[in-house]
Amino acid sequence: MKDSNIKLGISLYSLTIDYFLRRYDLERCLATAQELGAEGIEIVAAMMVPGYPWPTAAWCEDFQKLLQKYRLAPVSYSAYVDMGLRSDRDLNEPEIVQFTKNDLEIASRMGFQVVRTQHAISPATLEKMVPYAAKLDVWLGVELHVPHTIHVPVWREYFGLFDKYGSDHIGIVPDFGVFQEYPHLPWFHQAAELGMRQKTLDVLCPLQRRGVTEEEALKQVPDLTDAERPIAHELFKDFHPAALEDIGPMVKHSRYMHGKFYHIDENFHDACIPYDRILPLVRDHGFKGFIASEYEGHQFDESIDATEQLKRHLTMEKRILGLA
Amino acid sequence: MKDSNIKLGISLYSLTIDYFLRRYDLERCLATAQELGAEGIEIVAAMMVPGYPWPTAAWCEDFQKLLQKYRLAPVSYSAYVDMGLRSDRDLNEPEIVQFTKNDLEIASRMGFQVVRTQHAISPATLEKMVPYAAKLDVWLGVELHVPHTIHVPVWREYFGLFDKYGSDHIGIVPDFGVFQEYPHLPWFHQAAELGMRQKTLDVLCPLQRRGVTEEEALKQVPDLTDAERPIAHELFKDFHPAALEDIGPMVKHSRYMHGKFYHIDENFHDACIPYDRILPLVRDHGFKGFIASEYEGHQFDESIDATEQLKRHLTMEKRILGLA
Amino acid sequence: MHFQAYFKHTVTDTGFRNTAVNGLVTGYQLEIRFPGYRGSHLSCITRLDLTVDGKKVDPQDLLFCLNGKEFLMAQIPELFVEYWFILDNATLKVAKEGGLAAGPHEIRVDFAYRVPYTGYYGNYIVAEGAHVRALPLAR
Amino acid sequence: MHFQAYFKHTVTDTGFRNTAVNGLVTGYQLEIRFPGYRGSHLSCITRLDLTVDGKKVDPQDLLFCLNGKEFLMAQIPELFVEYWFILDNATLKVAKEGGLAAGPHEIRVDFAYRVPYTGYYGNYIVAEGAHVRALPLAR
Ligand SMILES: [Mn+2]
Ligand SMILES: [Mn+2]
Repeated sequence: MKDSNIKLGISLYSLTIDYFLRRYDLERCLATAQELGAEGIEIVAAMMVPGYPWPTAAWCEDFQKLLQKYRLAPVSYSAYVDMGLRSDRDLNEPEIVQFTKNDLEIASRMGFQVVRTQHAISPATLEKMVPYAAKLDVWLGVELHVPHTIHVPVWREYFGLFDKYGSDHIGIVPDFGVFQEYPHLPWFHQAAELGMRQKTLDVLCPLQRRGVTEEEALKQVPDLTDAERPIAHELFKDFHPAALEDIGPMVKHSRYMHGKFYHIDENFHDACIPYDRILPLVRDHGFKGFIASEYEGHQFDESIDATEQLKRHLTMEKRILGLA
Repeated sequence: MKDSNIKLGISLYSLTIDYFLRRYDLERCLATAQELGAEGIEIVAAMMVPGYPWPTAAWCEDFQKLLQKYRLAPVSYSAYVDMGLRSDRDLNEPEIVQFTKNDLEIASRMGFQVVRTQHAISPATLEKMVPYAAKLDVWLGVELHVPHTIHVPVWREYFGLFDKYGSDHIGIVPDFGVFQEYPHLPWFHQAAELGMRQKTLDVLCPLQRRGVTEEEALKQVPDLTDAERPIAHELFKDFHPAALEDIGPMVKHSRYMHGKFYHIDENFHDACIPYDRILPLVRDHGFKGFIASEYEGHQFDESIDATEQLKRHLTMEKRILGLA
Repeated sequence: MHFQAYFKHTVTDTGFRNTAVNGLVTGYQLEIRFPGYRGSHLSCITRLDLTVDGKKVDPQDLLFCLNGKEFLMAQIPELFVEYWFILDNATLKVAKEGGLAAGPHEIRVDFAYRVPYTGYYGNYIVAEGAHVRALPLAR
Repeated sequence: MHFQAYFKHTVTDTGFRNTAVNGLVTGYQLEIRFPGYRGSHLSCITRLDLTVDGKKVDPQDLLFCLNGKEFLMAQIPELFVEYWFILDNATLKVAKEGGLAAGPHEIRVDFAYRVPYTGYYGNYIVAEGAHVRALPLAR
């Protein structure tokens, strides 16, 4: 791989179905990442760290040795803000602060300098974490995820913090899912499984692409079934891509990005997320850091080979970026 | 030891201070019981069972092997009804039922056929446990403990159940503490430690023995200190012994008794609990089962040698019962 | 259609058997996976119904066992410091005198959980699904 | 005067030291015993105050660690399925930038717990006590 400001990694989340079905253990996931030529990995702690949220110090040390064995950089520790974990109330601020401090410390013990968090941390709490992240020398990035864009109020506040504190210790982790324009192939597979007829899709999909409202479009399907109704609703609700002009401000405050994808075809093309336009913009705005391939098709169709998908995604990225 | 209907055991609770201070582990407690000549032991599960309230099956098996190694009979599994374990409310009935079923099953796995429970189980819940105890072939005994006597309403209800169901699977575990007449030596030690003056005791104790009320008695100590006040209150509140005539009805429904004691002097005499009158009555009413020596002086003076106290207590029991 | 993929793997192949204490058959048990891509605090479970051979098991007869502990179903919503690691199977213990007969039984688990980080614009996603399968009772 | 004997053994000899994450000294910790004769559900703890060198530690800076878990002090009353086995020491972790200076410090723990089976005539006994001792900070 050519020397580049942009490095390509893999989120182990991509291998969820193999991990969930106990076909791959954590070490096998790491070995797969190495075989695919990834330079580093993201781990979803709540998924792959035994003892989470309180892994032992010994486990954290062993994990670093595993990374060395497979010559993988520790790119990102993926943390959540499980604000709704209680059934009686949302977590309060002291709880979210402790939840996040705990993640920062575990990440640090595991060798990570990037921690991905979520907007539920709130701008006020994120601001309180700045000194602690600075002391631990960790960069705490908030993931920008569907259905948000950088223009919603909470994200205007986050950008205010980046302006105030710089982005050496806090910042944004854009998830390319925000640029998704249409449903993806595994979505169609699951829709069919749940009873959506092809003839219904043949009517609705072109209307969705033309920006027709759900209400107007459904008038064209007088025989819509009960099984089809919620799926049709998703079709019109879920795909409102952010503007590619937003990439500039993202890059300015980002050290890490999620190369979210659902399906790459055999021609190394993503038909739903415009990687061919996203990646050149990311590069040209001067992004320096890792993009982790984050395959999520497994949530819709578990029969697709995730490793093959990752291979295609990495190939596509390299071709677009001229890194091949 | 002569053949007798009455067998002498030890509650490992007696060795609390050695166990708490990590001088004795569980095995050392068992070895001590064997050295003292006990035929069997009671274990307080909440104290000595690792993993309580869910010990592993493997641990339960190992425990039975330990008992065999020290040739000790599994006499009683001592269970609690921790009705106040939650801070927001008392346990409800389904919780108490499950709590007790769990204890019955663990006891059974550990080889015990007697389970000591507490009156907080309530007569209604105890009644529900009868079939389950019968199926497991366990005898579930409710401990009669200070400040209760068999004449308080809840115990009248328990006796009603014994009349209704017999006492093959439920019954009473009398704790001889209900017969305690005066404060014991370790109590005096702790009182002194907490600031009670000897001259105050010299006035109050004889009045307590004569049955004078607290209010009347305190008039004789015009200079009572703040430190002395709660101790003086205990002196008049705590020692209201049950009648020895109650032993008959107890024996009728009992398979197991707690030989509670706080101090046995060098002449093998308990100055506060009238063992010399209790034990012959227990025998003469035909009690068949274990009496476990239950030393509790450690709660008041940890410097006293618990093993020596147990030795004296067993010697005293044998002398009184003619088993020596 | 999010979070649907894993429900079809809820009931595992292993661990379906009668339970006994000292020879007394007290009921039966089976093992389930957490049907999501990551672990969860037990307090996020909003529904867990077991139906065996077409008959719903009374929650009062059910114990949920995980992390070496055993819980009443009514306690589940309160277990916010009990984490279900995604690779650990939970055991459902059913109290039923004499247990189940040998041979296959139809097991159905209806499961729902709150996705605790999805409070976008104030609402949490609740993922719901069911898994039905025939399982032979192990001897 | 019941349940008083064990409070004088609350703070243990061992485990008093500064804490660090990757070289950053984040605070200090010490170990305590449950000051009773048997174990307890954590929800029975009604008071746990730590005072170091005469200054009470803000509960917001304190974590209570047991059974491989870490709890905020405010959570303690809710932990009714977390059992403190009597032979296990709990760790109190204090967040304090730079930790404590080398040498001896005066540690005081004020502790109280509900005795959950003592609801005689409707009232639970609450056992209360304090333990004060000088402890040298381990290197
Ligand atoms: Mn993402
Ligand atoms: Mn007793």
